Amino acid sequence: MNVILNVFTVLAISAGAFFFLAGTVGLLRFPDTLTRLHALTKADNLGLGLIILGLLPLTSGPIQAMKLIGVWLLVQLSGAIVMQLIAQAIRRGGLRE
Amino acid sequence: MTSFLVGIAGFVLGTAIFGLFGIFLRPGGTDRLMAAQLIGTDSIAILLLLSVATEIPPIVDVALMLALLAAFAAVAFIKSATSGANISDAEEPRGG
Amino acid sequence: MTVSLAFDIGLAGLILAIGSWTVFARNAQAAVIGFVAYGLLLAIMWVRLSAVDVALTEAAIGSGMTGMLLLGAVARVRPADGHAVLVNLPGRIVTGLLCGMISAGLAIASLSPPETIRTLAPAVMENLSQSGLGNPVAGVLFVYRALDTLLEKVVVVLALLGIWSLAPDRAWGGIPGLRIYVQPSSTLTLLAQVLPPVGIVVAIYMCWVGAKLPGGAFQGGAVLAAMWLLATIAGLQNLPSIDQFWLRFLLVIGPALFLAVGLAGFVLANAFLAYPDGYAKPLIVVIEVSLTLSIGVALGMLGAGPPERSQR
Amino acid sequence: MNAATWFGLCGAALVGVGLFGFSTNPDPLRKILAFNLVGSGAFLIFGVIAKRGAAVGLGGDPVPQALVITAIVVAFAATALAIALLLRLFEEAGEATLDSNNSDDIRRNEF
Repeated sequence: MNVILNVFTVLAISAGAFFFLAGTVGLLRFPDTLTRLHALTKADNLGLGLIILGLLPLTSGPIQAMKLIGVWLLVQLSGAIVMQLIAQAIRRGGLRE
Repeated sequence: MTSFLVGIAGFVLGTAIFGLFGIFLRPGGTDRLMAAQLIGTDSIAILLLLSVATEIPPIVDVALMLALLAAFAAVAFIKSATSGANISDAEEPRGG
Repeated sequence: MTVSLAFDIGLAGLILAIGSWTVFARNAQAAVIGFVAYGLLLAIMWVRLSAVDVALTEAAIGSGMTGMLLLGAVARVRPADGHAVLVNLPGRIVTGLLCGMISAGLAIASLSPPETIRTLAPAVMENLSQSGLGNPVAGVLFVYRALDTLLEKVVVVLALLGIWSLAPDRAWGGIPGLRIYVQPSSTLTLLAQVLPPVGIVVAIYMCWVGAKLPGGAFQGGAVLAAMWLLATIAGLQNLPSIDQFWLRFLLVIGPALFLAVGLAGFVLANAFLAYPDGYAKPLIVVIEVSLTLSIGVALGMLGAGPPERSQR
Repeated sequence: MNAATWFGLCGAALVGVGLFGFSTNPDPLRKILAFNLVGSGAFLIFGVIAKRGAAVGLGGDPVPQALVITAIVVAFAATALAIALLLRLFEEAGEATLDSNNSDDIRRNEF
């Protein structure tokens, strides 16, 4: 059981790290701001989500695990809204330098 | 397992470095803000990994704090960058 | 072990690079965004230094609140880009050399630790049980160095008085003009409606948990202030004018209560800022709760700036 | 060299970089940033000293840690006051610089 959980953790966290890498590569390589924003959102939501999923079996107790999920939900919510705000600002003519 | 978790934290830090230097060399406030946002998410991931790796649960609280305050700073930035230099007395906040 | 050492070295390098960026960047806005990222990473470094309380403070105040203030100032002032390197090249070289010498001195000091390392940790742990607290940092803040903590609260209120006194005469007693004005935006309104309830819960949690785990009045207060300002930026509520009685009452209730308990210590425990036996913990909790409110209001008003509009 | 020493070196370098920025950049906003950099570098060195004092099951000496918390709050109060002064200066003078010469003089000097 322990081995299975460990394998699960390693897989999920590695996948999460991969999404962080993908998000960064997208941020650097994509041609315009909106597509870069899209790449960044992946890192925010999926990467962090997978890492937290992988960490869940290792936490010290259910309260700690719920806190981790709470952090993820908070990042999801604020990340999504902030991205939306950035996109709106770009559509209205871009952020000033 | 501890080395693995710290190693992944280092990997995430590496992607942050990679992203930052690519972004900061580019002109454009939007890209820079996105880079800061990326650093925010990366920092949260790193803190959570470190919390489990070092078995210090209160570190999760630091991640929670970052999640709250990073969103706040991002909103402040977007608003300061979009409301323009022509902030005049005529422009009142809504409901004010 | 080596993995974590490599992590720490990478972290130190990144922090130094971003720190240098905030100084050498040509564009002021870029420098400020760099500073926000710098604060986030500094919080990780404090965690690596086993100082979770400091990491919480840095995350809340060093990154979030300072970042918001600086971004507001950049939007308002807009200095011309990179125009002025007013110190000529020889001057810069000499300055660089002198600063390098200061750095080298500090580096040597941190490379050569003293032979007998002094620490007050055992003394703190020995006396912590008397206070009934479980968090040694809170113990130091409220018992051992209570005078520092009290004075720091006074400094925050004094800084606020200084900012208020910058108001033009016609606006005195008026409403602080938060620098960031917005058009109504449903997305931002949603964030400002959803985030503050979460933030208030986190603030209460921080204040409550501070007695036995990292956290406390500062961190809780900073979250409260940030949520207050967020709701204001989104236009959901207006800031009060600075002559409101309740505002001033909340500002001073924390330091005043702290001072009153401290003075009562003369009578009840034979020393200033001493707590009577057995009552230390309840007194500290009452002080912390009132301080959280005061700090929240004070930091929020610090972030909002001097009054700009007079009351109608 | 352990991790704390590396952080100490980082703090020492930050103090130097911050001081350089503080004394060479005439833009007051950048001076405020640099001032914060010097402060955080000094706090870091303090944190390293606290880390060295780890004993009796604590990760670090809590006394310097508590002092750093106080210092961060005071530094924030100072920064807020400095920014308010800067904005007021900008309102009154229409520009925000601490340079008493104008840029033409400087060019002549450099020549």
